Amino acid sequence: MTVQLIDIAVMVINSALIVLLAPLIDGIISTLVSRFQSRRGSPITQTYRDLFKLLSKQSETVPDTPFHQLYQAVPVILFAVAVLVASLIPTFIARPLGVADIIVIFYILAIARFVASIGAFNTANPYSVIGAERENFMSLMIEPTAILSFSVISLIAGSTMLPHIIDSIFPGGNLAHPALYMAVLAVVTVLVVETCIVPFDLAEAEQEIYEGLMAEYGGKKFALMKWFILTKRMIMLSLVVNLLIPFGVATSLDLMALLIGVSAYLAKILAAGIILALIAAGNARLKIFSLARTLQLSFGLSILALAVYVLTIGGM
Amino acid sequence: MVHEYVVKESVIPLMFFVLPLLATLLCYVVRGNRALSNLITILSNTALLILSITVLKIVITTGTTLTFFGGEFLIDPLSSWVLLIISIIAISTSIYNVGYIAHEHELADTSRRMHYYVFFNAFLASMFLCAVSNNMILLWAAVEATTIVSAFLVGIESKLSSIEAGWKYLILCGVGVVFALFGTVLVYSDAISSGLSWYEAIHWNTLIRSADVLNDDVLKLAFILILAGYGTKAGLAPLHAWLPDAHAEAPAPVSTLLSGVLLKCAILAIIRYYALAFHAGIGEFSQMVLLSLGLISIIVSSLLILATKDIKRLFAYSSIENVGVIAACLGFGGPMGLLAAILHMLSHAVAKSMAFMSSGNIVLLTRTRNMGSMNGLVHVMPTTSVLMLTSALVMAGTPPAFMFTTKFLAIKAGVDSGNIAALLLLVFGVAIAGVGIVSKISRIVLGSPQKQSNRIEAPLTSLVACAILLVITLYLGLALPEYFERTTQVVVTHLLEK
Amino acid sequence: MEPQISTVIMEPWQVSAIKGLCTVLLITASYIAETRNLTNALKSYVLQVLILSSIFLVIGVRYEWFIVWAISAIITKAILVPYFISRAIRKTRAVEEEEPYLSATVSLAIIFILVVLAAVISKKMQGFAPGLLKMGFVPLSISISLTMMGLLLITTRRNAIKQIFGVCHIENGIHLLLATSAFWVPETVEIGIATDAVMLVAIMCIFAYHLYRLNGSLDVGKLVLLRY
Amino acid sequence: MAFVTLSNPGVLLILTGLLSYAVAILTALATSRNPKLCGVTSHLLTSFGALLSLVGGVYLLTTGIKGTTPGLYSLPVLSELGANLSFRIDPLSSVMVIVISLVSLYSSIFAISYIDEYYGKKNVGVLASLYALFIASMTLVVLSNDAFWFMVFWELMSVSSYFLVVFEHEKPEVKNAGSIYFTFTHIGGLAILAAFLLIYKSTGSLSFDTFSNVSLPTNTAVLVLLLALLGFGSKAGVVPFHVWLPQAHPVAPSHVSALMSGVMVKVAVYGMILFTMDFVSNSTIGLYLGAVMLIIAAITTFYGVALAVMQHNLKRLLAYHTIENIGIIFLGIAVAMVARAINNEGLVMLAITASLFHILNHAIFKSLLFLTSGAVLHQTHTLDIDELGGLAKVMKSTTLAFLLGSMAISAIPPLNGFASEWLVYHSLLLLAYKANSIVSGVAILAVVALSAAGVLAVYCFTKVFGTVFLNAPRSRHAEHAKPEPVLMRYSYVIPVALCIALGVAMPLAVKVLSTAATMYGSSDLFDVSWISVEIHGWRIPTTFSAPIIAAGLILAALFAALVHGQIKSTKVTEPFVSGVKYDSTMVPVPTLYTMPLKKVFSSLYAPVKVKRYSYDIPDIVAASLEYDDEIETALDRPGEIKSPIAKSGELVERLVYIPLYYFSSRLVQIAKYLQSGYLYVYLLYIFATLLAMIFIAVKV
Repeated sequence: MTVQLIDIAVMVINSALIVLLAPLIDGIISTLVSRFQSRRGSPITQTYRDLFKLLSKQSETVPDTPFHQLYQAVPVILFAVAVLVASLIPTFIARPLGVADIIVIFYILAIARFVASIGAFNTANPYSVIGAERENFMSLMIEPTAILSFSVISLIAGSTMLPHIIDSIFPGGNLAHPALYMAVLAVVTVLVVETCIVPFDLAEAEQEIYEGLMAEYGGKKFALMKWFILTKRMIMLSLVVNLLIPFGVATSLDLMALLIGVSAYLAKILAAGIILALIAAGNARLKIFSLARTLQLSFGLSILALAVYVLTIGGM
Repeated sequence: MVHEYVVKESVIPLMFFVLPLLATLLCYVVRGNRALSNLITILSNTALLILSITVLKIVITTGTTLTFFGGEFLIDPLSSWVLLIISIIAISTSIYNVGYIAHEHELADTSRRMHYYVFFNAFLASMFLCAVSNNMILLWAAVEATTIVSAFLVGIESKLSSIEAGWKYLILCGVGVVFALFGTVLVYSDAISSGLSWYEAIHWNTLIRSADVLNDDVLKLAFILILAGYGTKAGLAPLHAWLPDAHAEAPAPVSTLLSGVLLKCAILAIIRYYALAFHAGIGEFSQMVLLSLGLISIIVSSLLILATKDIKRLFAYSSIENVGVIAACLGFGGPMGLLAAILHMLSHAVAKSMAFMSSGNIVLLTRTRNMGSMNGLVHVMPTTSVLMLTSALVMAGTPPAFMFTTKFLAIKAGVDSGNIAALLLLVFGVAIAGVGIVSKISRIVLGSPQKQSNRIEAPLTSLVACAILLVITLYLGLALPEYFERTTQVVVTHLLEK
Repeated sequence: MEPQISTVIMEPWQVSAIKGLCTVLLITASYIAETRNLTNALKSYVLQVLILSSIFLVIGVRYEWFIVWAISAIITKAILVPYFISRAIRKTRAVEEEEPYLSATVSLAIIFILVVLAAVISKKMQGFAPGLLKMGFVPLSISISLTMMGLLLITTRRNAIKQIFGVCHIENGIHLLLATSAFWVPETVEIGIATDAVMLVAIMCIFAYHLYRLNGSLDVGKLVLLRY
Repeated sequence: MAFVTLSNPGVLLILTGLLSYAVAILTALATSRNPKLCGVTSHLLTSFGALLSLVGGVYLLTTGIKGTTPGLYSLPVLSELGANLSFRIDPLSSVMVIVISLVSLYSSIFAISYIDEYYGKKNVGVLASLYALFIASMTLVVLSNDAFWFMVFWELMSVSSYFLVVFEHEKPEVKNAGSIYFTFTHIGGLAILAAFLLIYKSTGSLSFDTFSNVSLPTNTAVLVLLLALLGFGSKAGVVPFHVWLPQAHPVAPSHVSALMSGVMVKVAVYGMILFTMDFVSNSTIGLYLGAVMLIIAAITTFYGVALAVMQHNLKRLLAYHTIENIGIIFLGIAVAMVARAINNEGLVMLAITASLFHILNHAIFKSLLFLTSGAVLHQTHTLDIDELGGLAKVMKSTTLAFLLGSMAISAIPPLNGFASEWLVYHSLLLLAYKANSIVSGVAILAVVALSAAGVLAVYCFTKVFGTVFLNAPRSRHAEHAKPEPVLMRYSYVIPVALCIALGVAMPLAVKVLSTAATMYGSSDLFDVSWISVEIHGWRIPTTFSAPIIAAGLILAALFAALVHGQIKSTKVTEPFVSGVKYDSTMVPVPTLYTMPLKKVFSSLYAPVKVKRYSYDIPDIVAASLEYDDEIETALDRPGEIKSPIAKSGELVERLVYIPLYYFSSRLVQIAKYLQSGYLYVYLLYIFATLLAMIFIAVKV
């Protein structure tokens, strides 16, 4: 069915919800991490304050780059991509339909990766080029596994549209298929790595490569790029949450279902935040090739899911 | 159905033999004066060209076969086709002679030049004799005569390598053709013992009419002996060893005649006996033998093309390959196979002569045949090397040239015969040979020359001769005249329907 | 040439004479093959040609055009060919022949085998292609063996002149074959064959001379300049 | 087959287009004395001809005419075999005509200013005439309606492109690339000829009218398809036969390599579509051959891009990317073959539409990339990435064009690269969904290969764009580069506009192209509204609306700019390198960027050798910085590997071509012994043949 007005509205609400909630969740996670490491930590709203402080900066120092317009454009494009992808992710309601499917979402994220990498080269700063290299190499590890497991899920679910996937793998639904559970597990591990939480934030490692891709950006630009990373983390979280626990997602437009949907979504995100904080507190940042080894595990899992699906086609 | 051919007694067949002999005598009388001998040769060859075209018209349109001296000499559609091929190449070689002999330092002294022109015309005379002879043993004698005369021409440059080439050529072809005689005598005596009069047994046109009366086993043995004999002359694979030496060591115009035309006379003899075998009912066996010999020569020669470093040997091996293609077409059998073989004879004659002429130009200017020492010739001699590269491409069978059409028909004949393995071998061998020729020639033509020498060019007449042949092959390729198609149809029907 | 019936009428004495002369022919041929001295070989070659023409004369008694064959054989092969070969021998100052690939005894043994093989072939020809045996069994087998000996000479001898003799053997074999098996052959063919034989030997003598001039010796075995 | 008269406006336009190509050839040869005049006039005529045939092609496609024109010319011997020169007008061939003339339109404009570097040195007349002949022969190949004339124009195309590749034959590697190129095209050409004639055997006529779905016996059908794969695959650059492509395309003049990479390979794909979809309709083998094609195409896709990342020469890198995109197109064809075998006509049409759309898109952005790299070569006279850097300062429009081209080729959403790749994704996924057999597993693996290729493409083109245009200039060439001539800038306009238009207006493009694909399948599987493309194969249909995504992106960007607000004052400093003074040794080197890939895919590249990098850095931290880079592929030292063929020591070359080369030189060695020079050996050959023949005669 082609796109209706309701989809556009849902897209706007979705993106507003995710973009605004992202700093809050980050604040919660950082306070929790400091609490686990028995430190007082900053208040939950600390991230909001940082962002607004940075955004109010009027002057900035700029490296002399051969392509000035690109230097100005990179943070804007990154933030735009964050807003666009946020609008396509189903949060409290199984919408928007008729706009894009899972492949489109992955390739829109590729815009961000492309633009950030050439931005790194633009500044000719070796540290940001290393950040870009890690970003691309990590996505080389992540993307095939994600696409493979999402294809297996969509083969079982019968559609590649995210809202339909989330509807149809509702536990009540009749699609209890062994391959489905393996594929969901694989995709969840990969998306957690994609959230760039501490053990996996190789591309923006502060200590080693001065925030990697964001090394040369200050003030307003740094705030926008930081906000992009937080929103991306929020997007991944909401994907993980909706795939793992597909309850409560509203399917119809009546008020009651919407209220349940929103509250369920917030509860689920909070729980996921707590789990992430646990992961972040307990682990140090992985080296690039040790990260590759962990991702190979999830790739093996998704290949297994494919094998199981192919073998049981006859049976289904 | 039997074609009732009107047999007309006329003196034309003899003229084909006498005119070149006359030219030989005149050249002898003129004692090597370059201008006069060139004039004589060109005049005699133009006359022969006109004669062969008129004969072709007569034989094809009115369907008559001309005989002379009681059936000894005869011109039927097949021989008129070969006569046309010989005269086209003869006229262009004699034009090529004008410039080439003037610059060839080997033939500088007048006595050697006199020998050259005398034997050149004698060589043409013997080839014309092959084409017009109806008497089987006379055909053998004519082929033997071509060997003797062309051996002298091969060995005319008194270098040890050309003497060696001449000697091997004489011995191998002399020995080879003996088997052919045994085969001919076998056929003759078998015909007589099965009731034909000696007149009918010795002359081809009468022999083929009552071919089914011959004993099959005898004809099989005879066909093998003939194939061993004339196959050596034609350069089919295991018997080809003399061909690269002789064609590479001979002066360029002679190797043009050797490769372009002499092989066609030997193939003419093979086709005569192929038709005989077809009518006698052992067509199946003869096609199988011809196909296997053809395929062996394609594979062996394409490998040797990759091996050689000498430019003229490269084109000698390519002649072996094309004779292999013709034999394979005959081997594929059927009217389409024969049509492909006959057309390929003409296209190979024209293309190979152009290739040998342009390689002769290059050898004339660079004084060496070793391709390793040549590089970037396009800067040193632009027109010659462009002609060389175009002739290499024509040999490889690129479209506008007639070679592409005949290669297309050859592969179609292979497909019609249904023998897929042979077809793939043919296609693969032809591909490798084409690739070998073009990459080796492009390696010497392109690139940057070692020493910056000023522009030198081959003599004008040599370039004109190459250009004529290029125009002929492009004309045939693009606009094959309606007349040619009728000719080949008549030749095929004449051979296959008695 | 009036049409002839296929059978050939021969008096008994003619048949025995032809048989005797053919065997003598064979003996002279094997002598030529084995002797090292070139001039002796030339002399015995002339003798061989005379014997051959005498065979033609014998046949000529009944069929007179064979006398023409005999005369043309004598002119071409007894006079012209020896003239060319002796001129070649004189110019190249060749007396002794180099050591051939095969020793004398081995080549004699092979000659014997070839003669037996020729006899077997012509025996098979009786049933197979009777037309060849108009003049009986011996002439055909002798002509085949002569040709085979010629081939043996060419293949196994290193000296150029000896190879020329090999070619002459083949020419004689062909001449005999044509005379006895292909009986009613028109004159044009006879003239063609004879002139071919003479011109072939003439050209080969010229080449032998040039070979000697450039190579220093008549040894064909060393001629391996032209490779792939 | 319906009858299309010559007075049909579309056919008339194409004929006049071909006529102006011919006039261009003649003027080029005539005026070759005065290079400037000759360059301008002949290229203008060529682009005018291209414009005419483009309009003709569009007219024919939109009116959807299907038929053949009367025979214009025929050779006597071949006419009764059905080989008269008549045009085959149908949506597929008109799409191909559009692709050919579109690319030649703007690359001829580019050529006018590009060839001024040849004025003194080379004969411009020959270059311009060969160029026009090359385009004309490609158009005629696509239009020809019988096997003979198809082969004639096919060989003409190969020969003219051969001469264009070896145009700058002074350089030694050009000659070697030329001879390898000729080897592959010649053997490929003959393979196609044999395949055509094998089909002719069961139809009795050479004309394509009788060739539609011929039922061949299974083993001939397999042989025909294998020969077609060998012939068209070697011309298109499918993996086992791709080795010549990275060598031949870079050495050709840039406007020619734009045409070769953009268009010539598509003509080969057109041939492949004809054979698999039109000529041979044999479902039993369709399934298995389709699966094999799927595997080959997936390998080609991944292999092409995995090697492209490691290249140091700009045009060689683009050539490897052509191999990748050809793999994607062949994925579409393979899906169509398998779909026809399980007779799902809708999927056949979707797959063919995906391939056609990617053919069009790839032609546009690949030629744009080659033209821009040609501009870089024209200004800096070097293509080595390590030498270039910081060109954005100087060559503004080339930088923007190259940026857009590389975004399109890396399938970045709003642009056309992503649109066609999305369709290919969905034909693969639907094949997996519908074909419930092992084939669906293979299809999903192909999806994985495609996504990995997508990521590697982003990886590779960020490296190329970053090091060539953005990084600090690393060599004298890069510093003193001058801005590119004006005409080159105008030639970028059409491809850039099309990349954006086809990407955003994807539904419209898919609707037009699907009319071409309806020749091979019914269109019940997807319907196209103005706003989105909807695919019905799934349980619940999937939709993708490119316009909304593009609009969303623009709106979000405006919102982000709003959030960013104004900057009052900016201060320009050097890049921050942890407090140390920034100097030229710290400029990022491309090998640094792709180092982890060397570790992961080391088997793909040549064998390794340890190479020690050492930098002396200020003594604050340590005396010197040294590390062993144990991965140092032959790509970094091309001369190292003695392999005669591809000289890059890549996996396929080490596995296939080096053994093949040694086997063939062994064969040649044996052949040399045959010609040993001993007279008695030759005599023994004759006797042996005689005895052998007698033996055969006795036995048979």
